[in-house]
Amino acid sequence: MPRLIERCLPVLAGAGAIALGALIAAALLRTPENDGAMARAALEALPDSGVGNPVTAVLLNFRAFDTLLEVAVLLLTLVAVWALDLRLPRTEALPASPVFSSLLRISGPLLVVIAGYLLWVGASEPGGAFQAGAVLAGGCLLLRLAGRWNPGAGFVRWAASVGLLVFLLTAIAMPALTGGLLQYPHASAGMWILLIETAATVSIAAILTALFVAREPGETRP
Amino acid sequence: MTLWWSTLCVAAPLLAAVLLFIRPKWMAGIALVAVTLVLVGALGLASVLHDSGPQFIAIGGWGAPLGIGWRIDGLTVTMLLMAGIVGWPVTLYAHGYFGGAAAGRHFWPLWMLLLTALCSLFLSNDLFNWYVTLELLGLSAVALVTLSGKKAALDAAQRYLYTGLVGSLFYLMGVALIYNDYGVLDLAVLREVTEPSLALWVALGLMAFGLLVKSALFPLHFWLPAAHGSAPAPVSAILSALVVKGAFYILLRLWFDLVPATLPDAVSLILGGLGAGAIIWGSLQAIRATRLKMLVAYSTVAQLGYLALFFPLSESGQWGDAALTGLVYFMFAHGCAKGAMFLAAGNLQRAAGHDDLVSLAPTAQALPVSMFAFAIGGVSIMGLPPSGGFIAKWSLLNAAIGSGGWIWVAVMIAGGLLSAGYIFRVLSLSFSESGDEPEPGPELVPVAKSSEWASLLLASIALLLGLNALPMLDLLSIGLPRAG
Amino acid sequence: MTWSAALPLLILASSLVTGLVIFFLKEQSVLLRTVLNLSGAGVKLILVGILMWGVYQGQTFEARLPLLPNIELVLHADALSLLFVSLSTVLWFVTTVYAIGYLEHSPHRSRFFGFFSLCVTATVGIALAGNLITFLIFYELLTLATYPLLMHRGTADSRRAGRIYLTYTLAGGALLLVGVVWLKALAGPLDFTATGILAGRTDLNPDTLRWIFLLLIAGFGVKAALVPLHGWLPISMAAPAPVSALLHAVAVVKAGAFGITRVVYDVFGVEFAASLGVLMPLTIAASITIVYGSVRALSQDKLKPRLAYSTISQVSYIILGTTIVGPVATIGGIVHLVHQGLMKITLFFCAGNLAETLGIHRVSEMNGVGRRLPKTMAAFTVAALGMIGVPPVAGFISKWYLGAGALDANMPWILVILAVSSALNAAYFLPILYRAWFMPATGAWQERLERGRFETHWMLLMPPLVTAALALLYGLFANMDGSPLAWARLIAEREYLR
Amino acid sequence: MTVTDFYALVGVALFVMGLSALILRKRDLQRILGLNIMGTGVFMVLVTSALGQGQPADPVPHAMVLTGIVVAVSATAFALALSLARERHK
Repeated sequence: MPRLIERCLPVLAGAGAIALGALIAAALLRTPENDGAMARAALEALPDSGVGNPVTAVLLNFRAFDTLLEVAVLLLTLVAVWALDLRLPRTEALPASPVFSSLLRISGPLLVVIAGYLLWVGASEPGGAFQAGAVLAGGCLLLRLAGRWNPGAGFVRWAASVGLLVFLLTAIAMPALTGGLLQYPHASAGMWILLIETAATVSIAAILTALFVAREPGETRP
Repeated sequence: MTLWWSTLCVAAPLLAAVLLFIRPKWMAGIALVAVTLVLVGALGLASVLHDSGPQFIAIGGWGAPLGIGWRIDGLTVTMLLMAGIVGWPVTLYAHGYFGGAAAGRHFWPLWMLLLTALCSLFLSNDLFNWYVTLELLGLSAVALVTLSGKKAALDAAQRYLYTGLVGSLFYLMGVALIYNDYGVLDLAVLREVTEPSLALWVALGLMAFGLLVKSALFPLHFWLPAAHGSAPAPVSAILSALVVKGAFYILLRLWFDLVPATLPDAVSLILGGLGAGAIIWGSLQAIRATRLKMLVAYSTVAQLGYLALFFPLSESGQWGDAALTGLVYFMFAHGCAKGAMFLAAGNLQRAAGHDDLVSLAPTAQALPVSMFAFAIGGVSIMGLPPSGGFIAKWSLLNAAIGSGGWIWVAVMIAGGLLSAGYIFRVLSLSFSESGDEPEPGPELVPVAKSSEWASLLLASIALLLGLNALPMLDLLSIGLPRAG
Repeated sequence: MTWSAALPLLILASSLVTGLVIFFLKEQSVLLRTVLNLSGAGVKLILVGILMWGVYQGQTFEARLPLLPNIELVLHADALSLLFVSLSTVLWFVTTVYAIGYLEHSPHRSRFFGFFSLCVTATVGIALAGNLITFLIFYELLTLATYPLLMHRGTADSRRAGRIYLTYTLAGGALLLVGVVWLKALAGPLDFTATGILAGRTDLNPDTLRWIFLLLIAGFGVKAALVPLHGWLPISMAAPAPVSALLHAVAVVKAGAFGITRVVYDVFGVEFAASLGVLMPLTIAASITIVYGSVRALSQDKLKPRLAYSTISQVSYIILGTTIVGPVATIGGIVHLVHQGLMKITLFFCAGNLAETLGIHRVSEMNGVGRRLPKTMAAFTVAALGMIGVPPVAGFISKWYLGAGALDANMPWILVILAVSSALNAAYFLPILYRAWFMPATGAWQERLERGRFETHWMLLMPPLVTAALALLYGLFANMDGSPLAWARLIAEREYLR
Repeated sequence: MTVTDFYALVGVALFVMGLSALILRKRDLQRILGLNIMGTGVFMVLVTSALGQGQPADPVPHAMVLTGIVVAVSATAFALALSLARERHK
């Protein structure tokens, strides 16, 4: 009997999947798209948002609470991975070759600059904290793999959490300034957003790097 | 004040999480403060609602449709209170349970993040924000399950993770359909604009499926027993008492605000049927269980069935309110009772080093306080007076009988008796032909007094809920949602 | 909170608090526990005394606590509840004394006495319950509180007893719950009233009411051990003697019988119930139970099971009296609530003494035991004669009124039932008395002839003497003010007062 | 059938493909990939709704997708670590 199920499962699953897909597709095609009221609202509010890039405005102003929780998810993942206590072999430094070291000498600073640019441009053009953080993380990994840089536990913890910390403190400081949760003062909205994004960039870079290493720093167990 | 109280509920645990991440040494102290603050915030909100009715908060000052809105009515605050009231003893317990153990270092930030997710889920009223909270909730829950580090726990955690992610993705697909159709995410706005259409039905179907998977309604419960049964005791308590309720809460909100009145009765009947299946099947599995924690976990499967009974009952016109009362009271009472049972079970397991029912009798007699806590929790689970469970059962029965739903009456009665079947299986452990002195048995690992009393405290709350239901019902009735 | 509201609550608290405190006492602190037990029982006794005096003066005592929207926990002292309250309080006091003596040196005493107190709290709550919901709550609490007492010894037998007891009582409780909720959904608040809530409610569908009546009676019938719901009672003999005494005379079976009385008189109203035609079947069931119990008792050689079946039979006298329309029968039924309690608890105390002092468990071992335990057996004799219905012991009064009531309601066949069961009672009690007094002592117990100042531990000896004496007094001075008979008359008048 | 619809349909197709992979495949890696494909499908459907009748494009779906991607990345990282941890116990 189980063998029979084994046989039938693919067929059933396939059929079910196709049926489900057809249903969703039908639902999608049979209905007109929305009238774009949300888009208009977003664009009308854009001037007050403190940034020029509508997506950034949504991420860090209109729906900033989503993003706050999203940063929390990143931090959570790091704790979760550390908790798994994967005893991966230490990533030992790559053999120092002239090519590699010169690559480092050029790319290291370059990556930092690019990250900074992405972060800055995010206010008006596509870009922003996550992209910047990802690039920065690349740089950090290069340095780690080269064995040039092995930050201490305290540093990693602070770097990984500063984004969430700043974001949260900003959020709960705002009611004092404007009387609204996560509601920035009109004049300085852009400044606040930049502050949050900078901190977030650092944390994202730190977390991605730490996820790659997957070993809790300053861990004392054998 | 509303703003401050509600912010407190989310910010306190989140800040605690960050601090505990930066300085693991600070440990429980901060967590306990944070949970207390959540409780304070919830109580503050309760008083605000009492004076000035339901509240709305536009985060970022944008308001619907552009911004995310918090909606704070009786239901919200009741759930927040549940989180705080269950969370407090659990935190106290975990302090004794993990002590300085390495696992504790990770437990505290994870638990605080979970609490954050839960509180923002209860406050939120926005389809996509709910998705983010669901993920935060789900991932932290899975991570907590892995803390015991055993193979079984890891396997259970993986299954839990995959199922949870599939659930969220189904939910998100539903959200995508709705957004594609209406371009709105705020539930209050959607309530006004939606009208029955294929897209809406499919979207609701996808969301409901995803949420039912997450709230483990039979037969989608397959992931639950292993996960709840193999997690560390305080985690099991959190999962059974709070986490499953999170997804169900969203389902409830959708049911009230998004499901059109033209919903065919068949649907609610099917949901009720699944509930009935859960009650019977879960109870039978619990009766057959060989390990204490698995028994309690299957009991959760069964109890979640009662939640689904709400759907057919709420259709029954004038009795709908009684059904909702019963439902919410049930969630609350089950939270306390089941939490207490898991904590007590954890004490036994910790003391004996195992939780095989056959050889647990000496341990049970060595830990009377924990057994007492388990017993009180059990009374509430069985729906016997005096307990919150009894109030809940009374209200649900009232709705069922009033609306002539005799099938549901039969199911509830059967469920009550079956639950007695497995609960007294455990309680009878306290009575064995011990000699003149309680027999020493195998030498037991000492259990922290705080852990024993924490379980009793939580159980007593389940008991106290049964003494006077009016305060909570008054709170619940503020902005009482009605089926669409 | 006014005094009239506080007093019923205090009466509950006096044993509830004691119980909760005792739970957390160390096993060794015997003295403290004993003091607590006795003072708790004593305080309750005094409070009930005050209560009775107050009611006698025409005061009303009522406490109302909100529970759910338009559902209240009501504790109310009316004549009927007072009868049961006073009975359970008095008998609790003596049983406490007995239990302390009986359980010396046995393990888990804190647990035992904790639940013991909870058990009585529940019983008193049942007695004072002012509406069906309150009644139901304490009724279920009683189930929960008696379970640990049954299981106390933890032997295979008692575990089995506990399991079966739960199966019966929880199922019964479930039926009761459905009945109560249903009735609440139909008829609103269910406060007991002397002539019945439903009396004259023509708006309700009689068939529905019949169903509800069936549910309620089935729910109570389990604890009242109404055949065929009696299965748990003989098995529960595995419990320690004081527990059996409490179960049979005061707490469990009485709660069932009392519940039936409440349903018939104060919920439906006896005439209305009769008009629904639901009483006759109950009468018949009671009659069957009476005869069946006695017949089964005959064939028991073990003493306690014989007493158990006797209980099954005797308790149905109460139900019989309840279901016969007419004040005289009512008096008979209600007064038997008290008389049976006194006599049966005496018998169990004595059985306990025999087992404890001489290790006697079977009737066949009792030859000549009267010479070894004269006082105990004297008490036993009085109670046994009372059960048979020999004047002047109280049991005679009950049967007399039952018979007369049956004639009033012209149901002469009831007399036959009474005659038969009395004959059977005699048939299973007299041999015991004969063996005890007139046959030469044989049996293993003679080696255990160590005598103290008393024939056995004084805490085991006093209780049966007291209860036997009461049974005798209530028979002799039945017409005295404040006697159970007087109370029963009062209740009957209120019930039939139109 | 506009190009938007086409994207949407591809999204749905990815969703169900990922789902069936998750059900049918046994190896952790394949299942995790399945989950990611499912996610991608949803994101595509979501992002197509940005091109409603109201031009220009609606930024909100973009933001939602970005958030979704970050969550998906986190979940994937955790899932991979978890399966590694299980390997270690074998």
